[in-house]
Amino acid sequence: MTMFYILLVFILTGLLTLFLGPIKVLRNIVALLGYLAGSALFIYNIKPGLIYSLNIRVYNIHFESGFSTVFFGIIILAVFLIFLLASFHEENDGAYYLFAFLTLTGAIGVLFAKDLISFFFLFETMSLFSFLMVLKGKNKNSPKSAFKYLVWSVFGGYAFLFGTFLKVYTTHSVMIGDISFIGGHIKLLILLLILTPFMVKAALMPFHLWAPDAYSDSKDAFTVFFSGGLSKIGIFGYFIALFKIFTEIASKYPWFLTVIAWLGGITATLAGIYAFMQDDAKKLLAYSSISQLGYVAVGFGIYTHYSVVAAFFHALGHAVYESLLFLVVAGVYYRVKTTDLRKMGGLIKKMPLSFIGLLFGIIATSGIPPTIGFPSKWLLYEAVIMKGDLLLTSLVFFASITAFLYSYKLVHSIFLGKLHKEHRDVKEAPLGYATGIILLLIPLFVLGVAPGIAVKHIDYIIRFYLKPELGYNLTTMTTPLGHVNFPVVGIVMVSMFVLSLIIYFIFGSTYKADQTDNYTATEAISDDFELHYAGEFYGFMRKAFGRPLKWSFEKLLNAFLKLFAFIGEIARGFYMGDARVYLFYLVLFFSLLAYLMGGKL
Amino acid sequence: MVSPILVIALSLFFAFVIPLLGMLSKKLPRWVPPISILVNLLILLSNMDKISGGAMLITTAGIKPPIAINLAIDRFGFLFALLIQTVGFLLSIYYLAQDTKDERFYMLFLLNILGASGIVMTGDLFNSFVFLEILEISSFGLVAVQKDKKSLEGAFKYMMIGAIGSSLYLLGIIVLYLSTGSLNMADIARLMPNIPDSIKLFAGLLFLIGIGVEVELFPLNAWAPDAYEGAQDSISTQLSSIISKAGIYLAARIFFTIFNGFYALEVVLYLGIITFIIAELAALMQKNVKRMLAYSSIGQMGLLLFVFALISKRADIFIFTTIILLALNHAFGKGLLFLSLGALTGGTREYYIDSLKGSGKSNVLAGLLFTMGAFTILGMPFFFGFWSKISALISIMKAGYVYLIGLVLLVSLFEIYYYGRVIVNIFSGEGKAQKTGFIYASIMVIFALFIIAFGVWPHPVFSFAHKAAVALFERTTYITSIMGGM
Amino acid sequence: MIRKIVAFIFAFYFGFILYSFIYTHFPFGERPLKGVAAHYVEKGVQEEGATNIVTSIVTLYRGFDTLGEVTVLFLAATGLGLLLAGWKEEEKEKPEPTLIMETTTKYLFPLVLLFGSYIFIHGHLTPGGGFPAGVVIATGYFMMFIAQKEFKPSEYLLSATESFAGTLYVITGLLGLALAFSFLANVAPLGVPNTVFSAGIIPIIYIIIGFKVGSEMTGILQHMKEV
Amino acid sequence: MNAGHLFYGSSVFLMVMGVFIALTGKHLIKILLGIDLFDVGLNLLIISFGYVNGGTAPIFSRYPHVFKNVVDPVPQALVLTAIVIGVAEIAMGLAIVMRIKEKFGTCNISKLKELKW
Amino acid sequence: MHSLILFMVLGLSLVLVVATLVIWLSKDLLVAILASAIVSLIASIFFLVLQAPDVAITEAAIGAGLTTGILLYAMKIAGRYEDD
Repeated sequence: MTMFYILLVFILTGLLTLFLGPIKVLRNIVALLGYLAGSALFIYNIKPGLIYSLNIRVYNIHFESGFSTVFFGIIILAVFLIFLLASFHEENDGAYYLFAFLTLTGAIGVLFAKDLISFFFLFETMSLFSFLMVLKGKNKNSPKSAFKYLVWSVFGGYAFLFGTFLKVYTTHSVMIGDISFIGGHIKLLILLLILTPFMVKAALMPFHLWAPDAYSDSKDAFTVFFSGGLSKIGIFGYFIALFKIFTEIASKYPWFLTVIAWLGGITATLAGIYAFMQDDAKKLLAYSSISQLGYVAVGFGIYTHYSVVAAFFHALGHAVYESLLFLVVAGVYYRVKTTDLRKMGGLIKKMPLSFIGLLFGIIATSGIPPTIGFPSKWLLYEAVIMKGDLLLTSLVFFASITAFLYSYKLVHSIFLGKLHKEHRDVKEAPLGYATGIILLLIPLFVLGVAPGIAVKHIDYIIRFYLKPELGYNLTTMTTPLGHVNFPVVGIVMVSMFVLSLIIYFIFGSTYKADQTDNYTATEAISDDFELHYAGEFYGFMRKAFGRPLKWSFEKLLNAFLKLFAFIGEIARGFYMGDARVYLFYLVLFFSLLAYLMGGKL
Repeated sequence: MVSPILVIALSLFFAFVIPLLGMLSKKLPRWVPPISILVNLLILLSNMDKISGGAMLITTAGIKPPIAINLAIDRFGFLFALLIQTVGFLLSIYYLAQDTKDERFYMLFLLNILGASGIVMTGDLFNSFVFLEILEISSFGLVAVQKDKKSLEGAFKYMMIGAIGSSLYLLGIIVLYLSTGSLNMADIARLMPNIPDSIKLFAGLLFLIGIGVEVELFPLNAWAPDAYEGAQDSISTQLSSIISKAGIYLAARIFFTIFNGFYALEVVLYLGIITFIIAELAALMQKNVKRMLAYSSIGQMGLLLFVFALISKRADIFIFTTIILLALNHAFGKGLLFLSLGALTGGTREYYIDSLKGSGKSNVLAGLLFTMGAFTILGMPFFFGFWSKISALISIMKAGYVYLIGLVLLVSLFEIYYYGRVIVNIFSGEGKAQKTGFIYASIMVIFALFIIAFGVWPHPVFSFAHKAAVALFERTTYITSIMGGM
Repeated sequence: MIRKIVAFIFAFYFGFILYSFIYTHFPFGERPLKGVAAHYVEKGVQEEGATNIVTSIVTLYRGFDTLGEVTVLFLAATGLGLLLAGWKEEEKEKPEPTLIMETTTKYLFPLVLLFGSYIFIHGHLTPGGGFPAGVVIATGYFMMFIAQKEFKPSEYLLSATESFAGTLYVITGLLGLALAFSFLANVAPLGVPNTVFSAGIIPIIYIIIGFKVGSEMTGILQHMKEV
Repeated sequence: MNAGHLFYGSSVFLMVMGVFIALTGKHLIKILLGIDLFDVGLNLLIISFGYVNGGTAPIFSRYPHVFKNVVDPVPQALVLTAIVIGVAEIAMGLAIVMRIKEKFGTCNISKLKELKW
Repeated sequence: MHSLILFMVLGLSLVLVVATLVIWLSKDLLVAILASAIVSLIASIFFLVLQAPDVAITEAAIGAGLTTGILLYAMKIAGRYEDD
């Protein structure tokens, strides 16, 4: 029953923090201790292949742990630690931790669910309490964003529920099990319905509309967990739906997979373009997160052994570097109280550790060795090329370019350039953030150099479903296209970087310039004059892409909503008469029914 | 052994005694409803073990049925009686804290509870009509008690439809009496096979209208938004948690036990889903939150009736378990919603969504409780609504309407939309600080505790509801336990 | 106009359905007594001792209904009082009653009350009973309201009578529960049919009802008069 | 001439006119009159159902001489109840109407339009 | 039923029809209320004819007497004429 104990520990911790009320320190300590107890239980006791069950009158609830449970569980728990570290420094109250821990409970519980109803229960738990977390968010917009998030995630949840019932109806089993033997095309409908909430959670276009707002308007610490941790449930869902529920998707409906891959590619590209047009650091990162999750969908869509390994690895990498980036931004926000890129700049000397974190974060995002971003991108590119879909390939490559663009914007606008006057007394981000950054930098490099640690585990997850094609050991991988040794690549990359630095320092004609004296040309300006090139950053890009992007899915949705509102108005008209009209309904009803019964009377 | 008939007799006694007490002291009358309902609850609970299998027979006038009126309490009725008394008790505590000047209000309130419990306890058809009238007339009075424009208009509309509806209900009773020579429910149910189909059809139609008014069935529910909106918050709670539940009981008793699922249920099947869809659509763009809750209430009742009518497609106890769960969820959830809405407005009766802006921030408790109520109605996990919603969907699936699940869920999405809009609105912006009184707050908390306790550990409720469903389902046992061997 | 035509069509369609149904299924006057009705007619007098079968049905066999019915009336009186309480009174010119009216009603009033009492006392023997009796009494008061300008029965007394009668009714019922294990059981001796002191508790109940209905109806009239 | 047509006819006519007046009346009291009419018609209908050809009233004034052919006493008992309930309903309705007149200043039903939004 | 009674009933039902028409058409509520009292009175006669003396008495007292009384009181407040 370990699994229940784990969930119970989390729930009780949440409740305890609720009742501890006003004492913040105590609350933080309790939260940390509860978290540690729960995750220790998880790490030491949860092995693949455990089975639990629970009986609530008519519902027999079944749970099971698999390799995927452990894999995603560890990712989510790790990201939650980062969230806790960051939230020590945030304004929080009892309910804050309660909702966070219940979200965690849902997220961990989902990984164990063996039947679809309990899956839905825990999934909805997660959605619900993360909604409340967003609702408690940091600014005036957060209720609105939370609303959007709620509607979208419940939409997904209900689709899942409908799919569940269709599945139960056709297969007479509520377990997560194969549906590919069902006759007719209903199985595709079931798959699509079951996949919907995961596409929503993983913010696959066109289900991404909630994500930028919800990510950017929730509290900074929670965004770390929201983006880094909860989106993994979406990935887990891809896995459940495509491998456990519809096992023969590749042979029955290959075009469906192609659609998913394409959606992933489009998501990666469009979200990348949106990202570098943002002026808000968290919005930018939100789009970047969506873009990266698009790659994961591409990996699943290609549906070969190494593409799926790439997808899983990319999910892992996403957890690491998106958490890192959001954490850094959270730390910066803690000090400068803004996330508007136009109002920051030159913080490099004030917050060096954050700068390092952000720098390696964006390096990983761009997929440069020796960071964690490289192996997955490399595998994914190979998979796309192997598939032979040139258009998709170019789309994915183009997406990588956008990643460079927004990464540069981020690092430049926050840390480089001229320091703003009001930020002169800014200090390094406090202990919690710093610890988090250091903790995240470790896997960032370790897994980048030795991806085998994770790939081995991933291989266990999927080797049952797909023919193993990928050869690997701790530091190398072998695909049909070739062989790569990650430490070597990393060393080459680092040495090239060092080499070019040396060349730059030796041969470049440089002089040491003050942060304030760039861009000044000939004019002498005072210290107070704000000079920072971030206002119209990539303005030309906005000109190029802005107009076509204006037509959005959101507008279509709003049109739909208007239609429903119109129908609603008509329905409401029914209830707007006076008493005589209501009586008339009664008489009409009687007459109509009597007429319909007609001769039988 | 305490006879359950005392529930009715003592309530009446207490109601009659209120004016006498009012002459002694102005403070005494307000204590009568809580005491009376508490006594009722104790009486009911003391009889809990005695009710098993079929129905518990309590004669009046010392003569066996069908000659004289009798009460027939089976587990199904018992559950509803318990529900009504519990909600009634909480509300009576609420009124204890209110500053109501007129003692007659307490009489009306007590008689309203009495009417509802009479309906769920009686075994006689005409007696149920009398109690229905008690319920309705006291409801008109309670709705109008505010004496402002809205409440008066709502009360008048309710009165007009209610009067004609109950008259038709009476006509239905008479038609059954003429064809069977009996007014006892069990006796009529026993003689039902002898009645020609055409008479059954017509009587079913009349009952459908009479009960349809109470349970807010589609074309007959037009009074409901007006009455809900016009009434004060606690009365709206009463309308949705008590009065419509008594209607549901009556519908189950008449259409299932007596008519044995004949014809009328098929009409209810279609009308139920239509009610659900139309009410939820109407709520979608509603700006007045209270009216929105009223539409939502109608919608939930529609879903409940739809699920109930599925019994005509497939005889399954689970469907009855489901309607009990839905009824319980709706009673507590809607009650909580109306009460917390009242707390959010701070008694100003300004229900427009814009005027509620930020009220959840200044009155956090009420805001959270409103959210909880909304979540249980929406069927969110950890709230009771989850189990009732899942059970409803399972029932629909069992009856073979699996594609309707999609429709139901789509319509539920509207619910999410309009509830979410309100929740978001009350938590954004800044509102005026208005604290709720301790008693008011604790009543709402008790409602919420019911919801959460049932939601976190539904096992006891499930088994209780299951037993009640069995009692309703086995109509021959009901008949034999009243009428003796067959 | 269109509204009227549509209403006309549907109302008459409703009537047509109703009429054709009842006329085919329940032909007038040809239905033999069966079920409970037959039992009441055959055994009613032996069982309850009242020669007026309707009375014994109303007060005993279906006495529980009557209790409910009294409650409904009580409810109406209460609700009316609640709704009309605190009416802002406007001084209106009330027409002066003529001398003839004033004098006749003064002498007629006791007679009306006596007549009412007669009806409820003989409820188990002759047509009538508590309800019409109470209403007759109330009508007497109504007459006084119209004819006497200063006539005003004590509201206190009315309310007390009403409450007291109501509680007595319930207590009578509870007496049955205590003595015969059944609410409203006929525990008093039945006596010889067709005499005033017969039929057990029926006269008692009818007297109570008479008082109760009388005071309630008078209360209703008084409330309506006073606004 | 058929007595059935007469009694059933007049009672159904009363019910129909009651509904019709309630549907078309403008003054609230007139609508209540319609409901009252409906109730009277219904009561008459119920009593007509109970009539037995050649039957006498169920009052055995010459007991123990019992008439074999009496009309059905049950509908009469029910109608007694129904009449009282009807008047209670009307009284309650009138109280509401009086208050409406006070608050709205009119008793025209088409002018009661507070509850729409 | 005796045919003489039936003729009386027929006559009374004609009055009944007229009375209901008066209720419908009359703009003066006083007339309408009195017409409804007449309807109640005729109904009570019908009850008597149908061998229901208890009901007849009750209907005469309540329907024709009391209801008319409270209707008149209410009319005093609510206004005597329709279309006001």
